[in-house]
Amino acid sequence: MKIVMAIIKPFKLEEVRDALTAIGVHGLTVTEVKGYGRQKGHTEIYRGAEYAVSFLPKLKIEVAVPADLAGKVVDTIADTARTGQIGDGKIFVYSIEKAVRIRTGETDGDAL
Amino acid sequence: MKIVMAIIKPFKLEEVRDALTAIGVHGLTVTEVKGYGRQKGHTEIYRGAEYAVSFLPKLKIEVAVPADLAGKVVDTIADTARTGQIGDGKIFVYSIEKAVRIRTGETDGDAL
Amino acid sequence: MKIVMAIIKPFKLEEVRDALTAIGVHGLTVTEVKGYGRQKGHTEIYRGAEYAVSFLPKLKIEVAVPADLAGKVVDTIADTARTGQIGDGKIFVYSIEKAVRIRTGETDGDAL
Amino acid sequence: MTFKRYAGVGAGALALSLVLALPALAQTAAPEAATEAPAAAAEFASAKDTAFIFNTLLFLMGGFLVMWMAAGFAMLEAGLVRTKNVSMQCLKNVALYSIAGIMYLLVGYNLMYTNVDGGFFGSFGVYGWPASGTANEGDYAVASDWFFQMVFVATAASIVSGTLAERIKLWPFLLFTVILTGFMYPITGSWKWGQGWLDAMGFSDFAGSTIVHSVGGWAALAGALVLGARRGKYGPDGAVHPLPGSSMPLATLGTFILWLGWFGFNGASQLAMGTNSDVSDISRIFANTNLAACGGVVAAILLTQVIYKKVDITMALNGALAGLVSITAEPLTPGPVTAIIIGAIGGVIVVFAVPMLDKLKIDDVVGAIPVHLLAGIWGTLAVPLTNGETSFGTQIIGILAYGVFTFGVSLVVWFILKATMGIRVSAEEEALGLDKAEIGVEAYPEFSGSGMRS
Amino acid sequence: MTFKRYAGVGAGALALSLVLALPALAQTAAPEAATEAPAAAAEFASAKDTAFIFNTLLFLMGGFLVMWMAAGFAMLEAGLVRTKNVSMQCLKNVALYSIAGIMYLLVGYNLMYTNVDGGFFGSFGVYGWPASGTANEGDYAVASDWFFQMVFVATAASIVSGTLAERIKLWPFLLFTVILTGFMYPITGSWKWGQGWLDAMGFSDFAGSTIVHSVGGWAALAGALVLGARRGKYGPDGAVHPLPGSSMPLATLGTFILWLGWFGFNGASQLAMGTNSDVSDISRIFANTNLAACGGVVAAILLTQVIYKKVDITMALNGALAGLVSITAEPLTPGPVTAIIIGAIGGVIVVFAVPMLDKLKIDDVVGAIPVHLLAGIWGTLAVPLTNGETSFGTQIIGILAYGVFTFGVSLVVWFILKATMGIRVSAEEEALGLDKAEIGVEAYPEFSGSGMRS
Amino acid sequence: MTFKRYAGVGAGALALSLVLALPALAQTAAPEAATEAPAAAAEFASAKDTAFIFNTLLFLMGGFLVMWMAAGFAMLEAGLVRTKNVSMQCLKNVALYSIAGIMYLLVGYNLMYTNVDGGFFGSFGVYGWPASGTANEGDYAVASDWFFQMVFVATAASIVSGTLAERIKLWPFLLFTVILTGFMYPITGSWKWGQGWLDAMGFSDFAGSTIVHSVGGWAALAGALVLGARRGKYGPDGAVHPLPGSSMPLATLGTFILWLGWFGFNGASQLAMGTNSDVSDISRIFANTNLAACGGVVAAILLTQVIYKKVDITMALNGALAGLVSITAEPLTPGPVTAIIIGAIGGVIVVFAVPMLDKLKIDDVVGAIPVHLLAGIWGTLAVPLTNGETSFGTQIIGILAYGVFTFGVSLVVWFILKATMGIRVSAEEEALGLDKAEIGVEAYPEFSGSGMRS
Ligand SMILES: Nc1ncnc2c1ncn2[C@@H]1O[C@H](COP(=O)(O)OP(=O)(O)O)[C@@H](O)[C@H]1O
Ligand SMILES: Nc1ncnc2c1ncn2[C@@H]1O[C@H](COP(=O)(O)OP(=O)(O)O)[C@@H](O)[C@H]1O
Ligand SMILES: Nc1ncnc2c1ncn2[C@@H]1O[C@H](COP(=O)(O)OP(=O)(O)O)[C@@H](O)[C@H]1O
Repeated sequence: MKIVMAIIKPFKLEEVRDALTAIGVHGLTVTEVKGYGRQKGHTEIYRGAEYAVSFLPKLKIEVAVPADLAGKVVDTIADTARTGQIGDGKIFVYSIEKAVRIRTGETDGDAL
Repeated sequence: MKIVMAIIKPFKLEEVRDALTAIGVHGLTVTEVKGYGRQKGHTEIYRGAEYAVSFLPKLKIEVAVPADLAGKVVDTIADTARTGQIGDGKIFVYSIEKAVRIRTGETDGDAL
Repeated sequence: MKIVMAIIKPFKLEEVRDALTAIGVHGLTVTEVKGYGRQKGHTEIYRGAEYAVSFLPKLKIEVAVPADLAGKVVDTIADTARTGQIGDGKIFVYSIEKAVRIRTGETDGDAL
Repeated sequence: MTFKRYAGVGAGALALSLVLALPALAQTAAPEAATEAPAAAAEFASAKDTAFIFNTLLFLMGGFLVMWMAAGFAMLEAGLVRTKNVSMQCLKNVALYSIAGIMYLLVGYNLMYTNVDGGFFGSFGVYGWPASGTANEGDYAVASDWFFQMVFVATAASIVSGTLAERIKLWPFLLFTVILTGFMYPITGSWKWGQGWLDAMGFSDFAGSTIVHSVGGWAALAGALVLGARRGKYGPDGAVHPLPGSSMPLATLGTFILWLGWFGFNGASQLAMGTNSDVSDISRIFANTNLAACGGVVAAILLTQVIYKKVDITMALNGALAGLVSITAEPLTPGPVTAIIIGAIGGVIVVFAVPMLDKLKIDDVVGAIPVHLLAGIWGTLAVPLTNGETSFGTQIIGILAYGVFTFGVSLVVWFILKATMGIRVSAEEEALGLDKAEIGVEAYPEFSGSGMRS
Repeated sequence: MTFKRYAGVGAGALALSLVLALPALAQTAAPEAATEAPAAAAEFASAKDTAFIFNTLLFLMGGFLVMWMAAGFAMLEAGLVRTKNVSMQCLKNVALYSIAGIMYLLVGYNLMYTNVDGGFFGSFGVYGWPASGTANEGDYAVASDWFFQMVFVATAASIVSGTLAERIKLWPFLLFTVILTGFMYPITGSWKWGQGWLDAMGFSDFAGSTIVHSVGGWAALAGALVLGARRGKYGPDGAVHPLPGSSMPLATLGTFILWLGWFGFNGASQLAMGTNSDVSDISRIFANTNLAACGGVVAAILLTQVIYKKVDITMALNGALAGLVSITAEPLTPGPVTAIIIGAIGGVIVVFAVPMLDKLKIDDVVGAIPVHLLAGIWGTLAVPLTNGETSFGTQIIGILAYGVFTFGVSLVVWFILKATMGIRVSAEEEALGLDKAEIGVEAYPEFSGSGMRS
Repeated sequence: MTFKRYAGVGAGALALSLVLALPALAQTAAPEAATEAPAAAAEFASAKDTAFIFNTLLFLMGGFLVMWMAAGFAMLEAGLVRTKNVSMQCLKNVALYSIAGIMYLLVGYNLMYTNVDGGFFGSFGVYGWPASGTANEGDYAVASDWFFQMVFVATAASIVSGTLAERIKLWPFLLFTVILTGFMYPITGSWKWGQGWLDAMGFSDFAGSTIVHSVGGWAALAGALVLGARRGKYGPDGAVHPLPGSSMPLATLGTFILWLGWFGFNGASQLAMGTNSDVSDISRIFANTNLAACGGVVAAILLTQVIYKKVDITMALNGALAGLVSITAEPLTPGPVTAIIIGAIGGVIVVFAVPMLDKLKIDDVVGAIPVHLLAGIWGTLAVPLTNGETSFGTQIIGILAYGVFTFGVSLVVWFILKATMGIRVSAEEEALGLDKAEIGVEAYPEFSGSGMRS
């Protein structure tokens, strides 16, 4: 099994969720994060003094999927989260060795 | 070493923490997240218009443990976080290659 | 590729970010988390009743880097985030199999 | 000239002939109204008219200041409940103020003030007043008095909402409010302010330490006992788990609003402003009311520093209110230093009573029982210290009478509500928070918080 | 003795000879001022002077209460917009109140009240008043009247800001405010309150259900149509996506502030307090104003419970305001039960009109159109039900006149602003929020929220 | 009839014979009190009594409006400090207001007003007033005057708390408040308002631009210098790192509260309302006070737009307050357009002074020094522009006298406090926030924020 972890722009969440549902992914976990990258933030002025806002609000999505579905999930997220503007975010994939559904105790494939 | 990452219902945190302490796990990191899954959320009405609340508040727990303890940690979390109701959450396990305690520079097993 | 995930004290963020930039890491993602560990929190009094504050605010930094840079990143974070006081945090390293830059579709090394 | 806005309406009588609907409900001006104008044209101001205007103005100003206390309770309680129950607490406060106004018109006022004659309650019936455009007999305008009395009953109801927060269902709470504001408060109010039996005995309670604040406190205490504590507040081993309030600035704002409103509460309870003596008394009341609150704050700050080694802001805020409640039974006769001391003792009561209630596992979310019930009793007991026309014996009888009746009837009403419709939300709903579970609108919907404390 | 602070200045006239700058702008006291003192030394108070003081005091008290409504609108709107637009909403409210004050001095007051004479507008010119230290002719102090009228125009402008929130640019909004407060409101205000043509016809609007509230509502409606809805509010398929407000306690606070201010709004619109009859009428107005608001709240609560099975706190708050707007056209002649009913109908209007506007895809962020425009129309129509000197025909003519003029002129102004400088922020700026995009100061900078709802 | 509440007490004297405790502290009514009643029964109102009531009412209304400013400072400062220091800021404001009230009774009032006689301070001694039920000699009720003067001293103390926020320890701050409100403010206050030497010289400061606001500002400036800047505010290279305030809506609310309170601050400083001339002057003051604030807002908005290309809401809010402070020294003699200009210059001062202070590394968290000290100086200097009875020379002498004394004594007091108990929290405590470190109650405990800005 894999976890696909994606950093996306916040307003893309609904679209990504819908697209994932459409390809059969019915669960995911979202975290509010701050991102720092090429998209350089901006300078603000507060009471006459400038300051740099370098961390921008992003959302992190984590989706656990069977290994064979991972590629499709990556592509789906990449396609729907893309605006073409700097700061669109990243997708990372890594392996997990075990998955458990707490409610039932089911494991691995059945747990997702 | 492994990281056991669990998505649980928020009000189960104290119980899980106590149970983990009881089996000798003395550190963990918690993140407030939103979950989407089989537990379908609910529809709300605001000023006469319905809307679906599909993301529900959950907590993500991350515990780094020596590989041999991982199974016990998974079982402990699964047992204490279970309510039997839909939405109890998931547990995922993956390997880490390195761990460092920042304060001392100790690594791996000693760092946990 | 690796992800270096570090739990640090919040006020160390800027310093760590600057140090990473200095060694050529130009992107990272930060999450506000709560930590539980050896640093035991403190007891507070509210309206005459004591209670333990056992979860302390920390920041989680995630940096995806090419495998060969991971060691340097770990060292850099460890050095700059260290205060020597209990609660400085941990660094964990794990492998990722794939990385995608959403904006361009570039993958792996190019995506970071 | 805006003054002419009303040129067509004139200073004379409004000859109201209702053309369409609701004719029975509108009011017809008495023809005598027109005779008012000449008086105003006299060279010198009539002493009676001038005093009438001053007295009425006092009720109107006092009334809007006490009305403002509704906002104070709303903010104080919003600040002291957890985030997940803040919308509900706001809603309850808006609703209870509205219900109090309507019930006090439909039932309460007459029950409290009409034909009590030394007895135990007045008459039933909707209250009303002479039609527009007419002058009023007596020493003040009838409607201004109603307005001023009405805002007091709302205060009593606000007290209950604070104690029972975070676990009571909306509708049984509102039903209790109907009963409290329409019947219970007016009945006991009549005993003293409506010239009932306690007034005849010489019981003294200037602006309502007992009649308003303790009454609210007794009703709240009965509710807290029937309802039980919030889940998680008390551990099995007697441990107390604080559930800190969501917003200290809102709690602070609420306290300042209440403090401001209290100048109306106590000051306008002088009930007259048309003489040097009356307005001088009102001035004394303003100063004493303020000083008692100062005393309560300073006492709470010093005491929490000494006992806990840290000043507790919620205790300081409660201390201000306890000081205010303490001076309310007699804000006029104490000298200013005495006023500080009376208020300070109120602050001391709060600091000790809050943990004491927790030991008894009585879960009072905002501290309303120490502030309103206990400081109210203290204030009422303290009257004879400075007011020679009163006696401790009578004061104690009064305190007991209000306590027995209000606590007893409240217990019965809460039990009936519990047995019939249920008064408490389910464990799940309580965990989720009343905002989501009961009314579906979160207080801060973009605040992602699981409510986990740092 | 603080009284002596002014020993050097005296009770007499201030012989102002401006030594340095700005001499033309300062004012010189008329010598007659000195003649006032003897009157005060008479044994008995002069009826004229006493009434003068009471009338002026009414304007001052009413004025500061209505001024306070500016804070109410700011808090209500801050609570009902999303977090990312809260700073902007606060800024707009501070700015519009300030602009209204200046414009009403420079242009508005004279346009509304001087030389209207049954016509369509008054004169142009900066307003002013006799210099300091002088007594005033007439029945009240000139400056107190200006102050009282000024706060009304600010109210009208506040209404617009709520509807257009979260997407309009700052500067075109402020420009519209200049035009509304300097020209549009004063022109239409003159028709009735300046003794223009509608006053001559017998149109009646006691404190401004139409003249203030509907005018604000019409201007807001025109703006909403030209500006369009917030992105994401309406789905392509007719779906409505609620965008819940950021803070229910702030919205509640704002509502209570407005409620309090309304006692000044309606009460002081009696315009005189110097007789028994006048102050008795003010008392009736206070009671009726309060009861109408109570009616609006209770109606909204009951109705949302019945229709949606959950009480909607934002509707309850809107219900209070709709009740207040409804009684504003005639707060004096209804009896108290009628006042409750008039207000309750206002509450009903809100509950039905809010989703109706959504069906029409008119995006009114805070519900200002149902509350101020529709309840304002209802209140104006309801006047003849209890006030026999008015007729439905004339009321309808008035409502139409205000609607046609204000909606029409507003449409034109909004279109011109749109065509010239643009009135709407870009899609990106809207997504980012006006706080970051337009003014660069977030409302809660430490709140990390992406604005994702739970 | 609620009027009868007091039937047993009567209109006559309260024959107070204290039965139990505290007898020395209570007050006995003079028998002459009973003679008041007949006067009220006269056919015509006595001119003296009527003026007495109006004057006293002015103090009471002005007093409660200025008291409300305590809430304004609390909210403004809570909004402009970071989240981790919000509880502490609320606590400090509640505490300082309470301390001010008590100190001004125990020491301050007599030191400021009794036996100053052209000198440098008055007498020592607890203040008091005639017992309840008695009429007062003179032109107003003694206690109303005390109440009105007391709220002014609290204002001065509030100013200090804003500047020194986020790093000063609680107890040394409260000790400084004791000294400021009990001694420093009353001593300098006596120079002018107590008829001391500056009054004799002809110095003029109507409501306290210098006497209240600059005094608070000087004390704050001294504190800021001794205390040093917040860690992280100034980089080693002269860089300024803004530390944005936690809540713009609270800051906005605080500003509106202060604005409202200012009508009492300036209006009631007329000190009399019993004649046409006085109430007309109060009306001018209300209008001018409002217009100056409007001018300050508009100036700050225009200027920040021009300089920074973005409007800064915190500057707009500071601009309103600077406008208000500017007009406070002379709110009566300027014409309305002049009032706008005076206020606008206040707004300009803020926009330039805030970054200037940052360049000097004087860390003034809420902008109190530009708003209260600098605009206060400007306002005091501007008096001779419209008030021909004053001179620039005397105004400058007054400004310098207040500055030298208050800044000098404050420096000494701050140094002593620093040397003895220490005034600044440790670096760790500052990083953690005073809420957790000093008082153990977070402002928003469920807000998980690490305080990281987006
Ligand atoms: N090396 C990295 N490790 C972890 N997260 C990263 C890394 N680089 C970028 N990110 C995340 O991706 C977001 C977008 O990256 P950025 O470089 O700004 O734009 P783009 O993805 O378009 O190249 C960042 O805000 C950050 O959250
Ligand atoms: N595939 C997944 N990847 C990541 N997180 C998931 C996944 N499926 C579920 N979750 C998380 O687990 C939570 C509970 O899942 P849900 O399907 O609602 O109930 P249950 O675990 O009882 O089957 C979700 O709210 C979400 O946070
Ligand atoms: N086993 C663990 N798994 C995950 N996170 C941990 C673990 N142990 C500690 N942490 C995180 O590291 C932080 C610091 O740990 P702590 O034991 O308090 O101090 P130190 O790192 O100095 O030994 C904790 O607050 C927690 O967030």
